[in-house]
Amino acid sequence: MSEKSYRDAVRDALREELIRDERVLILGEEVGVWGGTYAVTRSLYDEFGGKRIIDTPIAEAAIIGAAVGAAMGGLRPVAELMTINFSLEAMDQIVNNAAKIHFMFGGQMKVPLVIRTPAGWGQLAATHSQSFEAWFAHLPGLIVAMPGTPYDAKGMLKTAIRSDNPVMFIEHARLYGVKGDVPDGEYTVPLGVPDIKRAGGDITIVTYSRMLHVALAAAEELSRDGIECEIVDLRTLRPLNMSKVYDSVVKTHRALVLEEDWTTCGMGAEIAARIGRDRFDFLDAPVERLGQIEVPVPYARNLEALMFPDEKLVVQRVREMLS
Amino acid sequence: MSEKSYRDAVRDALREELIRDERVLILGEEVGVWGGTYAVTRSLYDEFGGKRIIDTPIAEAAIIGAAVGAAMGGLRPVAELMTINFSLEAMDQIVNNAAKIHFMFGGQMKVPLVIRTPAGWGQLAATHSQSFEAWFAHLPGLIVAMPGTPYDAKGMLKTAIRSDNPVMFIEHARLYGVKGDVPDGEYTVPLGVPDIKRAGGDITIVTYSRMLHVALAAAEELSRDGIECEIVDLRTLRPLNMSKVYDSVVKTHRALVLEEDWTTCGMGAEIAARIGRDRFDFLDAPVERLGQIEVPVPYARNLEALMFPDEKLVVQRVREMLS
Amino acid sequence: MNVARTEALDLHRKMGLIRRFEERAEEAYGQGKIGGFLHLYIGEEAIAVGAMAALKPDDDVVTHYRDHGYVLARGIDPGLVMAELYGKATGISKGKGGSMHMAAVDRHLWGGYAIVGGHIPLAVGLALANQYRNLPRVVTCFFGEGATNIGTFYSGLNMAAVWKVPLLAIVENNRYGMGTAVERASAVSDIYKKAACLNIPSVQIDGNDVLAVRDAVREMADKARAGGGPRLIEAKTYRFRGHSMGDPQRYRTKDEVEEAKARDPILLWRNFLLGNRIAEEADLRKISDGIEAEIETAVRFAENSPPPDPSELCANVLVAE
Amino acid sequence: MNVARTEALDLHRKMGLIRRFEERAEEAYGQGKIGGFLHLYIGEEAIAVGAMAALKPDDDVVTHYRDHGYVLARGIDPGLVMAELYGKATGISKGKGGSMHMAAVDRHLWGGYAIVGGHIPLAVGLALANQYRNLPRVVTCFFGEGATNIGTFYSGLNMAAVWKVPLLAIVENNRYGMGTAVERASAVSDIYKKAACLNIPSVQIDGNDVLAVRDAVREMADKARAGGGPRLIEAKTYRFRGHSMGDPQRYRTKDEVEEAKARDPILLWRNFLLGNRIAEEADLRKISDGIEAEIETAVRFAENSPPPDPSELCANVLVAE
Ligand SMILES: Cc1ncc(C[n+]2csc(CCOP(=O)(O)OP(=O)(O)O)c2C)c(N)n1
Ligand SMILES: Cc1ncc(C[n+]2csc(CCOP(=O)(O)OP(=O)(O)O)c2C)c(N)n1
Ligand SMILES: [Mg+2]
Ligand SMILES: [Mg+2]
Repeated sequence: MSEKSYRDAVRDALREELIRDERVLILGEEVGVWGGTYAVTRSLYDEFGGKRIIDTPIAEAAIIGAAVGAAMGGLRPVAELMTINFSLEAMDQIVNNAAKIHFMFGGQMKVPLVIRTPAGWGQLAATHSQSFEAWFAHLPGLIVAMPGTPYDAKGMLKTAIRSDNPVMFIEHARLYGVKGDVPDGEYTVPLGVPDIKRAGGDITIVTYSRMLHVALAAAEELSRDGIECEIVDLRTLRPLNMSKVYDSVVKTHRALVLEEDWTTCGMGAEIAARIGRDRFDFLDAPVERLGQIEVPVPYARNLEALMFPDEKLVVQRVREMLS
Repeated sequence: MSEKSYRDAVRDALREELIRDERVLILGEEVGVWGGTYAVTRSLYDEFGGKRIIDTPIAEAAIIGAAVGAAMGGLRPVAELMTINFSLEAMDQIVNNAAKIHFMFGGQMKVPLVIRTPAGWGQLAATHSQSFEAWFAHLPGLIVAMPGTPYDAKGMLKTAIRSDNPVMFIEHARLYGVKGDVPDGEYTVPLGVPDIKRAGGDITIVTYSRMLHVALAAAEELSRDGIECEIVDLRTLRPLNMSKVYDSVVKTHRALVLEEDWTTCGMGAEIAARIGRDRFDFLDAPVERLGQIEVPVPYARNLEALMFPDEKLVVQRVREMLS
Repeated sequence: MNVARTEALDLHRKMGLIRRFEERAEEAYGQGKIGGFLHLYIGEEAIAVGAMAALKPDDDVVTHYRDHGYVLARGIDPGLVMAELYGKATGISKGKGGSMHMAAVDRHLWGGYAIVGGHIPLAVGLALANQYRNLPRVVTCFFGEGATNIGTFYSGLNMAAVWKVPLLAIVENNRYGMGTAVERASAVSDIYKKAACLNIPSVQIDGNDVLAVRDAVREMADKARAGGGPRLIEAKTYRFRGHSMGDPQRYRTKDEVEEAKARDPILLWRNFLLGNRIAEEADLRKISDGIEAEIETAVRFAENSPPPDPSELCANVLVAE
Repeated sequence: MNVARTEALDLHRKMGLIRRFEERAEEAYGQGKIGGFLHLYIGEEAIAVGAMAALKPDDDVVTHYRDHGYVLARGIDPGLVMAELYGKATGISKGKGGSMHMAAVDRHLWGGYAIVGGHIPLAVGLALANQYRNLPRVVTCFFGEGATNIGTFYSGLNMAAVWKVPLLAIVENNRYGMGTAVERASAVSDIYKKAACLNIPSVQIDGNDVLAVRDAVREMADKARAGGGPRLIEAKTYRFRGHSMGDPQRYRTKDEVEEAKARDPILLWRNFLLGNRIAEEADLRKISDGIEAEIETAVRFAENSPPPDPSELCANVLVAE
């Protein structure tokens, strides 16, 4: 075990897979010479050269399309979208090609593709602060991973690269510096399996990615008052495995979903709807959701600070739910 | 009052607004000389000429971007996307420009734009049978209309064209031939106001667009057995006005949401989550959802027929919910 | 004459097969046995047939939705193609794809794609894979002139040119994208000229002359294969039928269509064969008869095949692992 | 010499103002008073200043995110711009937009846009509106050479060319898109040549020569205004700073940057003014002093302005109606 940043954990996964499998290559804007705008791919270009680490023009539709084609053609591309915002440029390629080609031709081809991209914000204003995981989770044919810790990030990315399916692998710009324990040797973490990140009997908090850390901090604070939160980290948003959520709700009878995306038709809606249907009789209170305020993200720091649920808000909401 | 098809009702709205306001223009692929691939704009090119009815190259990003720019510049464009599937090509323009420009520059500009586009299917296979209303409903800054009847289509489209906001106006290829009563004179239907399409006390069915008709047919059948469904037609998906849904649930204690999109993170999830939270104590049973099977749409007729909820399935589900 | 008799007759047979196949498909569509969109290639057969004659069997092919011709030109059993149109389990894409989505990966046919221009980056990626794996395969990508106005035409081919991948783009300029004439949609209507701003060598050819197509494709494919980077061919042609079924065709006159038919590629080739004494009427009749029989068999196969099993609906969404 | 003394000095003042404004912004960024991205225009000032000198006050302008220069060159109070960077209520976009989103619609500045190439179709639409309304206004759209590889550059300008709308595209070729040199991303590195496949007349100019920019923009804008359809100018320049704050600049050498600085547009113009006796050192010093004072006022204004009221968060999402 060593302590590693999320950034380094992702890079290690990439590096190990590049070494392990000749068919793995990385392509995207500034992934090579620059070393990745968030420094995730730093040094890989020097180590593996321009054949394996490919800088592309600014043309996301072409990047993802070419990555899908390369995957069909026998490679295992890891395409980077500089931020998840730019996935909008490549939406047709993601939705209609990456996610459907296996099905549409009756299983003749597969698309072993990973699209890595960070969500995030930080005074980047309306077009550069988005978080579209709910959109991707809506789509059959895609796997959507959104790990919250360095351990999960590395282990899940390795699984994603080895998968024969297209994986939307969503990182988070504000997690890259976050540290955590990562095993020194080879390991993988399966896709499609949530993880209990904290056990507790009073309320279930369902969350993922950066919001996991907000939840953990809130739980710590609430624990001082004797309120014990159970935190279920979804890790994979599609396919969505609800069993741990259900087990937890059966125990706590209360659930709060914490997400960073806009809430309408979001992950929280889906989880609340599923709990409401499948564990209807176990709920002592309505399932609550906390997410981004439903406006475009403003630039001004003070306004932006109001956009996303923070520890304080979570603590307050949990207290309300328990009172 | 006269009986009109949905197609004719939409065309009448366009025609009347073209006459009423010089700033209104239509642009899109095949809207002019061809008369619209679904014949919605038929004859408008002959009547209004190429300045008002503009055929475009196949370039959806440029179409929607140009329409946003034209709206900023003082016109009231109605841009047609030939089908909602092609909105994927223009997603950046819709999400980042149409929906955000008013906010992002502090209210300096407005974008009085209507994007008309049909959802629908009919052996068109995976890339041409989609229905992305849940995605659009997710976005602050957009109004999302999805009328189910000729009356609503005409009245809401006129309101949309007169609105200073960007409106995603989603029609349905399989509704164009459906007929209904439409007033002969001028009228409008407000955006953001659901409508009770059938009153009943046993169960609430929340739906919109083509599924409204499936719901109505199922309700008719159930009524023969004495089961009375109340059908709430959302009509506008964003902003989502829940008051009629809530009133109905308070009366019936049971709700089923019927949608044509994939269900995960869909409208049904949102509605179920809201009912579950805001009318928790009134529910006698879990809120149920019926929507598209979560796979890409196949071509083969027999498989496609399994994809979408039909009258029979709705009847069956309602019976289960009441037993 | 740079064509051997067997090849000359085979070119004739393939063009005729595509023509008759589609005429039968049109019929079946009218009878409600085929659904959805059906984009006929009638009038443009020389392009697919000429191109496939030039390409090697393991050269990769990616196409747009007007795709029956490519598959038949590569020699795929017409029964599989017809069964796909019928939405049968025995179809080339198991009945899941339909008219617009014909693939046969074992024959290096990577599929027809229905989003205009959306398949061009896929072709670039396939070519990248070939380059990466040092395979001497060219990827040929077919699309219409209307597709040259969408972003991915440009961004995809730019990428191909920067990376110098072995790609051959074949633009079928049939003068219309649905109902929009090329001059009404494209600032440059000689499509081959568009390649200049991508630094891609290009030529314009008569797409109704099967030999001209074969020769241009061979030359350009060889250059791309040799590491010269992508190439583009504009093949000028004309679509005799509507864009798809149910096209009111208000955008062109009957006269225009009739005039174009004077240059029917099958007619031109027939005249060439007869004029150069490569074949006699009787030879051609024999070929026609063979085609009729083959199509009959294909239709029967499609008719008699079962629809996909309902379990197929949820198969192939993700690769099981 | 085709420049009057007052104009010559004004060009000098404006370039200097942008330079000093951005140096101060950089400082404030270092102090944490400005957040997010901050893309400096340092080294490229002659383009914005030359262009704005040529355009009429009611000509429309749409720009990319590296946009402080355009706004200042049009004569917007630097206080409003600095307040925007500070995220203050008094900012040009009420603090909601920040560095990348500067608009002043009353001055026909339709905004800076942060999605590469995404604003090009907007400019086409604005130009369509002007054409539709018979307004004699040109829309000028600024973007970098890196943006010429994305689809909307091509599909947007094709549309503009087909419709012959009054649009002037100005490509600032500063040799890099972030860290990617133009030759590594673009099959054609003389960007003006890309206009040929759009049938758009174009020129390549020295973007560090403010007079060359002014003259080219005037000529091209007039032609577009007169109904000749869109025009494109490639202005060659160089970015002296990193792409945004925190750019490790591994993609170029210090020598390269220093060499480029020999052609600093402000230096060139200064030499021109002195060499041609249009101004003396003392005149220029007076201008510099004026700039310092103006920037000081701007910074003070920004510092002393209040942040947006929390109620602003939910304002302007939809137009109330
Ligand atoms: C992105 C996208 N926009 C619109 C369509 C609808 N559409 C299908 S084919 C077509 C015309 C294409 O014309 P062209 O590329 O010339 O090919 P042709 O049909 O003439 O062979 C259009 C507009 C589509 N399939 N995809
Ligand atoms: C669609 C999209 N992709 C990627 C980015 C990230 N990005 C911001 S600026 C930039 C480089 C643009 O280069 P260029 O057009 O040459 O303009 P310059 O910055 O040199 O002025 C990139 C890749 C973006 N903003 N939008
Ligand atoms: Mg065509
Ligand atoms: Mg640049």
